[in-house]
Amino acid sequence: MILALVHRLAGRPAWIRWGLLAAGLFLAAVLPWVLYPPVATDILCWGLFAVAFDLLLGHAGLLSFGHAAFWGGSAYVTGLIALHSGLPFYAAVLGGAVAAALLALPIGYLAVRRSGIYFAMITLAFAQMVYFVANQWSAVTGGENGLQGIPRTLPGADLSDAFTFYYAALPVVLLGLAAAHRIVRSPFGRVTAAIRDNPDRVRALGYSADRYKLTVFTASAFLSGLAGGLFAVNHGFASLQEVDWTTSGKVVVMTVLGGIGTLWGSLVGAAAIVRLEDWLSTAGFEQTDLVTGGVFIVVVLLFRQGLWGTATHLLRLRAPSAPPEEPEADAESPAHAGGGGGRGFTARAK
Amino acid sequence: MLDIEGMSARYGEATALDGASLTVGAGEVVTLVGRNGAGKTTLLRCVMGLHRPAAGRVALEGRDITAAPAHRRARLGLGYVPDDRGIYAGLSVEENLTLPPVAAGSAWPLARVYETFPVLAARRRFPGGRLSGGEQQMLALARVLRAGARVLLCDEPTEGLAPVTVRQIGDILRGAKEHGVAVLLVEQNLRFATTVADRHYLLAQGRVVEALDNRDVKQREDELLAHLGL
Amino acid sequence: MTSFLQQLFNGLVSGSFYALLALGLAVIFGMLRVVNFAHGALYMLGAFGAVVLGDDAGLGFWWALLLVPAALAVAGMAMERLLVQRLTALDPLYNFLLTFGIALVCQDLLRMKYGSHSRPYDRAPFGGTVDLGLFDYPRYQVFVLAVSVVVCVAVWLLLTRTRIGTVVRASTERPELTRAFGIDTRRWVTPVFGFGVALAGLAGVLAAPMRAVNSDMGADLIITVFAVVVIGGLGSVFGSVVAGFAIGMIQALGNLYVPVLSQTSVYLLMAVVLLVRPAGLFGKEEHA
Amino acid sequence: ACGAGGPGSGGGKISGGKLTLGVLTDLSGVYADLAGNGAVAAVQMAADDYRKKYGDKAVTQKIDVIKADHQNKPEVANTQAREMYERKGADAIFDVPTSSAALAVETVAAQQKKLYFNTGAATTELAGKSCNAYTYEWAYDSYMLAHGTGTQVTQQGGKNWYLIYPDYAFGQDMQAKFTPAIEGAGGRVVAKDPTPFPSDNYSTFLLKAPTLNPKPDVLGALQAGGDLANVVKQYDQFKVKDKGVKLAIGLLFDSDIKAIGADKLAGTMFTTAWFWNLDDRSRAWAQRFQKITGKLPTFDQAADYSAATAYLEAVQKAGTDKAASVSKVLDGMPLDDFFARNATVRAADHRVVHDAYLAKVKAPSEATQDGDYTELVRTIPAAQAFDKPSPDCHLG
Amino acid sequence: MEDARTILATHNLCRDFHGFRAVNAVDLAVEEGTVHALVGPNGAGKTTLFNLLTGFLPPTAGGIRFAGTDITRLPPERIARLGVARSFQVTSLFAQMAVREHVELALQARSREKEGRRFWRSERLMRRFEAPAMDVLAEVGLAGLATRPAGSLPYGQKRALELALALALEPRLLLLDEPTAGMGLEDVDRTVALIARIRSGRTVVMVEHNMTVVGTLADTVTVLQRGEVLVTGPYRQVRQDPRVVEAYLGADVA
Ligand SMILES: Nc1ncnc2c1ncn2[C@@H]1O[C@H](COP(=O)(O)OP(=O)(O)OP(=O)(O)O)[C@@H](O)[C@H]1O
Ligand SMILES: Nc1ncnc2c1ncn2[C@@H]1O[C@H](COP(=O)(O)OP(=O)(O)OP(=O)(O)O)[C@@H](O)[C@H]1O
Ligand SMILES: CC(C)C[C@H](N)C(=O)O
Ligand SMILES: [Mg+2]
Ligand SMILES: [Mg+2]
Repeated sequence: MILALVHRLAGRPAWIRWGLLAAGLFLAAVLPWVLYPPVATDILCWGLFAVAFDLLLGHAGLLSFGHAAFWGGSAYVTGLIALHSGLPFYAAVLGGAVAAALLALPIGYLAVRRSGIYFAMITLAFAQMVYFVANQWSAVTGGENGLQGIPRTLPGADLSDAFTFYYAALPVVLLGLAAAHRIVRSPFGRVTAAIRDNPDRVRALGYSADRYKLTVFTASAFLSGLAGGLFAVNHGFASLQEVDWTTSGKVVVMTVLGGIGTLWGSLVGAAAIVRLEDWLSTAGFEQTDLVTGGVFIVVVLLFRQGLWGTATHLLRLRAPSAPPEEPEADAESPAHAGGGGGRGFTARAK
Repeated sequence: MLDIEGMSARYGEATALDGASLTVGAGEVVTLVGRNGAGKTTLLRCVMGLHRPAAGRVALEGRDITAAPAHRRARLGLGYVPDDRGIYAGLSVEENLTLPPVAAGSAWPLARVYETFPVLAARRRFPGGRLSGGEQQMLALARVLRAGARVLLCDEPTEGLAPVTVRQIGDILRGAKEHGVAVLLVEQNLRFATTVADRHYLLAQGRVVEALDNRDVKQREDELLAHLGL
Repeated sequence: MTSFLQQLFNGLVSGSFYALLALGLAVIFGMLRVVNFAHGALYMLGAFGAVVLGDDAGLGFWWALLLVPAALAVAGMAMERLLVQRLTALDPLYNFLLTFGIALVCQDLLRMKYGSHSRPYDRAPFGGTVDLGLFDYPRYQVFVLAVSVVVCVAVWLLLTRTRIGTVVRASTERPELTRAFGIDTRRWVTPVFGFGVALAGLAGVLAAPMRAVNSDMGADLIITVFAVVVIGGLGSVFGSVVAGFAIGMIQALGNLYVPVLSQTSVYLLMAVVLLVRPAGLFGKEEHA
Repeated sequence: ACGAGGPGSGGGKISGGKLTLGVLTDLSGVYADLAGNGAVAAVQMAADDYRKKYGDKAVTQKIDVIKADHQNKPEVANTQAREMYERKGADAIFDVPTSSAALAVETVAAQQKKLYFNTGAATTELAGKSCNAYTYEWAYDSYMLAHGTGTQVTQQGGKNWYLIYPDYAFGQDMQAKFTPAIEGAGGRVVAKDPTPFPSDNYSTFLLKAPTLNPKPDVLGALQAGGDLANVVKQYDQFKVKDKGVKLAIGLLFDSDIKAIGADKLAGTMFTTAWFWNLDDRSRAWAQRFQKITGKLPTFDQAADYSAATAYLEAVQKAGTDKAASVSKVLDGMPLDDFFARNATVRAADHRVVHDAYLAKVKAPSEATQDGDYTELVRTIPAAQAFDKPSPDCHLG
Repeated sequence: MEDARTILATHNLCRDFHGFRAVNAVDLAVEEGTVHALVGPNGAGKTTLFNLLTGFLPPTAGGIRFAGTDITRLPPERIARLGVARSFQVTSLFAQMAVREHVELALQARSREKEGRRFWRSERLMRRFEAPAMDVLAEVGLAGLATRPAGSLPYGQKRALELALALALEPRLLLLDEPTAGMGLEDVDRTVALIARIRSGRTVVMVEHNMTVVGTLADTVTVLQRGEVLVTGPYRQVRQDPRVVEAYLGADVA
């Protein structure tokens, strides 16, 4: 899965790719040693969420402003399953992700017919509805108070320690990331990338663009659901914040910061934001919005390629003699959106 | 009227124009011919102030405008028909027509525009983006006529037009010429070019390789076609 | 019956704010293709401006009504010149994100300086009620409605009866080409942005005497106003204003008859409208 | 002191050799003025006073006061509470001025087996259905507010009520307490409407109020913070008072009065757990507080001082900071400080019962100084002020 | 009109835009294996007719049959899968995608569209299309540019790629909207030769303003005017028709 790092840096000598893969896995393995474990787990959750989101924004060109509905919807369903069934938390999280995918079907069915700013607005509207349902249906969701005390059940293991839980959560996230990578690097991913650039053209080739968009939307919702469910279990808690539009905004920030369309950049963006927030709050700095907003402005104005894009750009400059063994890599759009200059996302406002 | 001297232009590291020089006199139609990618469009964009040349100068009626911003050049009497037609999809046909402020005495009144292009009159309230390809082409030309210009820069104004309409455009350009307007015309259609133009410049790899008058062109037609095709 | 009419009137008054804000958003979107996420924050700054002018400079409501929108217009123009303009050539979503960031920063800066508690504003120009025939209504609220209607009509006339609208739309669709037609685009676009921002400020000043003035007042409102603009048709000035008043009335009636739906109704309506008329009630579907 | 900070890990009986008091509060949101940094200052004062009082005899001289912002969001509170207990080694958490956040902290406290003293949140659930052995309820609750204001105003002739409450946990809870209180006092709730939360437009309800049949005598506004300011502003503009409908407010802090303007509220009745101008003892503490923070204290901040002091005294007595031992000292302990009068820490549900006050907003002309808003109408004795222990509460 | 050799037929086909009739009662019959040119003044409705035939616009009235199937209201992708491919008048490519990948995408669509939906498979699956894609590119003269992003191609080559995409679908019916517009002479000649080569075994309908091209390629010409069919017939006959001369060709083009 992190093999994808590899493809992302296509044109690098093989040892660099394997080195990066190894570095990534190593980092994932030692993260809770260097960071406060619950924060490390948060990075995993938000990272997967941001990757799922970038799958939609960067690779299908659809800016959803309502992804909180899937993250939060799954958080609630996961919480309810865990609270009431006593099943292992893996089952609860899976249940939550499936619920998110099911929720995505009707929403996606209606939303994918439009694109650009309209798509953003429709998804925002549906997410707001999910929010109000969660708020008003307090008998089930706990309303304002949220779902409290979600257990981390896993027969034969004591997960009460955040450190242990990190390693229990890690495989789920790695699987999710692998899935995202596979989707992007599949024949399907080629088609969605083409749809992003020019949907009518793709239809004229005989692909039903809407069905592809719906599939990628649902897949993105499923992965967001995995992330949201894990997050709920990690915190023992599911609240309205999870379905709030600011959560949708936050995942956008992460992806933009990481670099739209870079997939793994989202992971970096998520880690940076979670880390920054944690740092600010432990330092007692109260103006987190000021910082987030500032980061946003600076990134959008000056580093539209995001962290990942800028990094790969620099790397590329430093290794001028890229072996031309993989010729198509340079031209391939999804993989290189971040690396290839200051290109924006192609979601167009109609 | 229009003097271009030693114009060079680049896109990144690729050279598109390499020291091209030419002049267009008042009441003269001059065409610029050359293969795809020869730099014709780039030359017009440099003259219009839409692309910053790497070297060279442009003068309008003897006055150096090399440093002037595009809108100043327009006000001084340069009219432009871009190769992609430059239709505002969001504006209605009439808004498209009336957008450029009148710049010269040769401006056509709106009524005359509609008389000449009845198709546009019928669609005056339609968004420009809804017009057919050819209608857009007509609109682009009609627009500069409405604003009036002392020097017309036309980038392939007959592309995609029906033969009748191409002829009509020939008439229009000849009419403009009679009013003393200088026309710099980029054209792929050599036959059409000879029906309207007085002189021709052959552009290749960003350089003017030959300057010809109409008689030359007719005599050497086959040779030129071969050259253009090469 | 009276209570029903009263409700409708209530709706019109709250719709006045939706309409003014939606108008500003529509002007900015319609002309510049920028969905201004900071619009709510600017509205909030307008209200705060009135409070601060009152408390620190002792200036009354009428001064605020004059000075605050003017000051915000200047700020808006600076914002356009320094930030927004750099992104206009790119995908419009970038400006959406930029203004989102600006909104966060504005709110937090204000919170830093003034805290997040509501600030009292007691310089309302007139109190008391007027007899509207069937019922009495606060004079100030009637004034707000009147101002809103007048401003909306005036702006609409300005944009449809003059060249401004055409020129600015052209300038944003193809800035470079528009310059080639002899129009100095920056001289037009920047003031229009400033004007849209001033409308938000105007709404803010009008809100100060009747609503709680605090740093969150805009954030709460902006999402609803987005929905209003989408329902009316993104970029359709007429549609935004009509939808603003209509949503105000629908919500007022909703409050009374189906409180459960009072908050969802806007979004439900928006979803339905988008399905039936994807470009909004009065929007033109644009060419792809 | 990261990770398990259990007894013995720091050598003495005090874990890590020091006490850490966490103040989890709203540092940036709408309740920042009524709690916020003032709450932190109050807890710090308690720590300083304790050190001074016991000198060398203190179990430890090292007392850290740390703070964090929960932004009034339960999920932030949940994270921050965990962080405080686990990462920063807090022995007890104070304040938390939002019900949903407080419930979240309560859950974490039980998981971490550390103490939590709530002063800011109104819900009775904290000492009811959700109660646990680690959580104490120090200042007030919705029952107290309802039975003060609701009962008293009804008995004074405001028989018919129209209640409007914000449609979320706090408002619903308040509504659920006010209705029986009013009816118990012989009054009647003519109508009640949930209002959207948050909202800036209450005209619907204000216009409706005088037209109800029978016409209500009292409009019971159960909103808080910015919403409350909106209600009062518009109540004033719509001249609802002139139409014979008086205003009663469910929960009113000094900071609200300041935000709305005392003139708009003059004469309004409300119930409070304490106010600074109550008597000399209170004034003396308030002046010290003002010297430190530049502001006069709210009842929430006073309660924080009271709770922190009681906690430190209990640690001193127990000789350890182990939650169970401290709790044993606290349970059933009688209290009488400037805040908590005639008070007991009820062992059955960890509710602190104390005198409460029915009060009235002074007209600005009657005020003796800035910030003097409140006039005492009647003291509600501790026994009446709070409900009996809830049958739903089982301290585990 | 319709007989066994008719592969595409429209019946009373109409399309309105806000009260403006762009296509009016068009009855068109295209014979299998022929090149059928569609000409007419600008705005006559040619592109609109293409959009109707390929499902990009629903007709206001009338019907369309392709190879015996009613395709009147099918979505574009279904029509494409029945064997109808089109090129666009305005060049319509994927700017960041390599030239060869364009063709691979089309090849996949033709062979097993369902495969494209398998998001769990590796894209290595697409390697199979590499060689056939290169063959198609060679045919249109783009083999040397296989790895260039389409956005960086000069105009003429973009048009060639448009054509390659349509070809890769191996359609029974090929709809070409102004395939030579904006091309230099050399490219025009090459394109004409190309179309002449590929026409065997399939049917081509093309819109074209270049009469030389029409004359070289077309078996049948239909002239549209204001949305209606003015005349249909062999090129030689049509170009002499006085109505056509007046409406389209202009008086002295002889
Ligand atoms: N935006 C651009 N970026 C990079 N290169 C460009 C750009 N525009 C043009 N070029 C290159 O510059 C050269 C000259 O292009 P130009 O458009 O001026 O040619 P032209 O003669 O107008 O061709 P055509 O007949 O196709 O219109 C070409 O090689 C072209 O590929
Ligand atoms: N989506 C649309 N909305 C409104 N009018 C349209 C639309 N599409 C086309 N039209 C109108 O229908 C008429 C036919 O357009 P069409 O594009 O079919 O012409 P055409 O024959 O292809 O012309 P050209 O040779 O110039 O490409 C035109 O007048 C055009 O303005
Ligand atoms: C006004 C606040 C201090 C009360 C808070 N809203 C609660 O839920 O308890
Ligand atoms: Mg060109
Ligand atoms: Mg056409």
